Amino acid sequence: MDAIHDLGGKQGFGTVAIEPAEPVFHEPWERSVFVAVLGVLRGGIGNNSQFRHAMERMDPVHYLSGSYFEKWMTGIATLLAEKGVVTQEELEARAGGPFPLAPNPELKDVPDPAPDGDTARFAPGDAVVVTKDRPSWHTRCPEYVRGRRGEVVAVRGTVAVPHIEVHRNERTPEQTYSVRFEGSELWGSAAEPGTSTTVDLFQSYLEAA
Amino acid sequence: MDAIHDLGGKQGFGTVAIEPAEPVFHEPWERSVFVAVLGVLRGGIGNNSQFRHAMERMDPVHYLSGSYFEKWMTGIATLLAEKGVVTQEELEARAGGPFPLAPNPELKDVPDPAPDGDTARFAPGDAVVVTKDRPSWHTRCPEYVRGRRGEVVAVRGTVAVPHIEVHRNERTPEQTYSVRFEGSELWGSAAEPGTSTTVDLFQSYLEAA
Amino acid sequence: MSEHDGHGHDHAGPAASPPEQRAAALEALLIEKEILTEGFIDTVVTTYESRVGPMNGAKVVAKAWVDPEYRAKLVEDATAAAAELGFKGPQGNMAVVENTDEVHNVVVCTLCSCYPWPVLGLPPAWYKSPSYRARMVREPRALLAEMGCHVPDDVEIRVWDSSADKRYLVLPQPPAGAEGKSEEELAELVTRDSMVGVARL
Amino acid sequence: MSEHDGHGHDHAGPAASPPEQRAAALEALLIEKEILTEGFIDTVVTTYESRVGPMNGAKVVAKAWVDPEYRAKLVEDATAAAAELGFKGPQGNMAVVENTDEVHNVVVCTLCSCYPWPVLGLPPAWYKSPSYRARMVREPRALLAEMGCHVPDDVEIRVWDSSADKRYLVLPQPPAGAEGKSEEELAELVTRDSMVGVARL
Repeated sequence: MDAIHDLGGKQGFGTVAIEPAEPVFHEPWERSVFVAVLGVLRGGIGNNSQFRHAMERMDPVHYLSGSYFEKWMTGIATLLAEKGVVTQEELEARAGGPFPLAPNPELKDVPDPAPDGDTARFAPGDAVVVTKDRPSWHTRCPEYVRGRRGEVVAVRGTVAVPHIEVHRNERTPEQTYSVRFEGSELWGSAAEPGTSTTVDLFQSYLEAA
Repeated sequence: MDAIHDLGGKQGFGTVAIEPAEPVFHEPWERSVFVAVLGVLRGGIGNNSQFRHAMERMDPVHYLSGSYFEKWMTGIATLLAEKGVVTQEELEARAGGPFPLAPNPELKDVPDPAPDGDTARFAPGDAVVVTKDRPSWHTRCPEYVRGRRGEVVAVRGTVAVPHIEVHRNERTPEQTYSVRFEGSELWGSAAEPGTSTTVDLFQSYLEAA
Repeated sequence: MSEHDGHGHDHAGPAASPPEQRAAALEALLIEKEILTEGFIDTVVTTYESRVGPMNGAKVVAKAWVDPEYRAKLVEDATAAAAELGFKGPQGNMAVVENTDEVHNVVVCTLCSCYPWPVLGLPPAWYKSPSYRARMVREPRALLAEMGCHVPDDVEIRVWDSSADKRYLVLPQPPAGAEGKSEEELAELVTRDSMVGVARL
Repeated sequence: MSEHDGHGHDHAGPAASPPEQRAAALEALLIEKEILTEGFIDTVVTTYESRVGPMNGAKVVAKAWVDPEYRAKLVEDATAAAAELGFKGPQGNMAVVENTDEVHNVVVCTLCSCYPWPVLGLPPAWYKSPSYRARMVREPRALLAEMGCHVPDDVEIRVWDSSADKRYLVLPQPPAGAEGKSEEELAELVTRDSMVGVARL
């Protein structure tokens, strides 16, 4: 999904604000949200990919202006409502006011997992190109590497394919790789010299270069 | 610049709200802003590309949450302040409160115009690929076509190169083209059948395919 | 703003005084500095509130429907053809794209909100919304249907993203029952939305 | 919200009651539905407020500095090597990347905020900010310098975007004056920022 969460390389966000001696939680409500997320995911009501995808579907202004725990709260409540554990009405009645959730647009044609995904097709040193695909469904392939050429630097083992985990609630293992991209390949003439970014990508995001 | 304004293909924005029988201006202040922009640009204080670039540099939340005329007001005031015509202090004193302007990050290595830009290198029917470059400076090349293959469908004549107009305040003519991209080339498996997008691109954004 | 403001917002955008106060400040300073004059303000307001708008484009379209020679000129050089009817000005380097039985055209500006002012006036809010700008290039068929414009599956959709200097006007197909009507009567049938490509007549 | 609300905002995000009220509602409903228990709440809070944090990663790093065999194991299988010291749990499929005289490593998660919880605890707000996530991949040298971490021009910067299941820990180089210090003394010198890669010791 090409949503607002895909921030790599975007400009205009200004300086990174740093808070010295920051506590783990700034407010008691952040602690409650953290515990709620861990409890819900441990309970098997939804999986971590579905939780992530719920946050990605948030209204873009809500996503960008909300803190990390604001996003977590919205994401986990969305997941609970979609799984039928709570209703938005229950949440709002208890909260005494609006409790915004992420919308859930209908998706067509979510593809099957690639065959033989658990068999590694690439090895360190291999040149690969990332698919140019821009899926409307959940993906962990960031826009800034799509269509770009890199080198496999490590095989990272099998992980459940994210879009299958989200949209079918099934775990299908697929090989993942660390793929290194030179700065110039990603940013062209704007790249800083002597820099690269290594991104962890699923096998089905990659083609031999 | 890969800023928040580059919205083509982004997801999560929901339905398009339509207001029946919409007036040209909803509030008198919108009329004032419109007149101000036309007056400033006519007066040669800045050019249209600089005005656009000022809006692109706005804080992302301000950009997304602000209406069209909010962006125009911020953009033209930013341009006036950067040209030394007014100061932010003057604006805020008159407004009786904060008057946010767009920040202006330092840019390194803005490239020269391409040589012979006014000589057309492509003709209708030519296959082209858009540069993968992701410039940090002003560009009119949207992210969603970068690195993608299309076909020239029209030669549109010379236009001042946008990044030169913005960053050097000079007008260097360069050929522009309408380039058609099949939906499947842009969005892959998520594309709607029987759709294409034609984008107007400067010659220096294109390579022969 | 820091993350612990207690409202769950670590970045709600910059503080701003009400837009009417900021706009008044801007206008007053520009008048003082003689960048704006009362005469210029009146001309601009009259022009864009009364003289330019979709009624101009409708005249262009109706003439193209009844006059094959004008239609050919319009397709060849829309800027000159519109100027013949008196329609020219800023954002007026124009091109016309023709709808046919096989092709439906629709216009967007993903990077800002470019629009052919001399023939359509200033764009409506929906044309300038992030949602329209984001979605029209990725899912034109779905978005058009949502906007009430059902393009048959066997009709190709061509989206035009006006990212350089050309501004696009869609030449819609005449509606059923257009035969025998005068140019003036036909102009009454042409809507703004049909000339942007988000409606069919 | 429509464009003519008079505040220049046509889309300010959805209305929301204060986060403390929403969080309390969520927690209460989950307790009622027996998804959360008091015991679980206490365990999680104690774990993440007291037991996991950068002091864990510091022990891993200090041990790797003094014990070449442990270092080799850590580089080969960071998850197992950290578990040897008792550090494991959610977000704990880990890899270590070694800084050298020629290479500086730094970690980011552009798509969300993945972070190696068992060795670093929960991430600080800056790590989760749109600005860090957006900028670290495009301009690592400039952003690191802004954050006070000046990487010499002849040192290569490798950014790691943790977009799948691995969570990355940077193994910093020991600071000047580390020679002869005990493992415990060395652990005191290791900062969180050096293990994310936004500082050098």
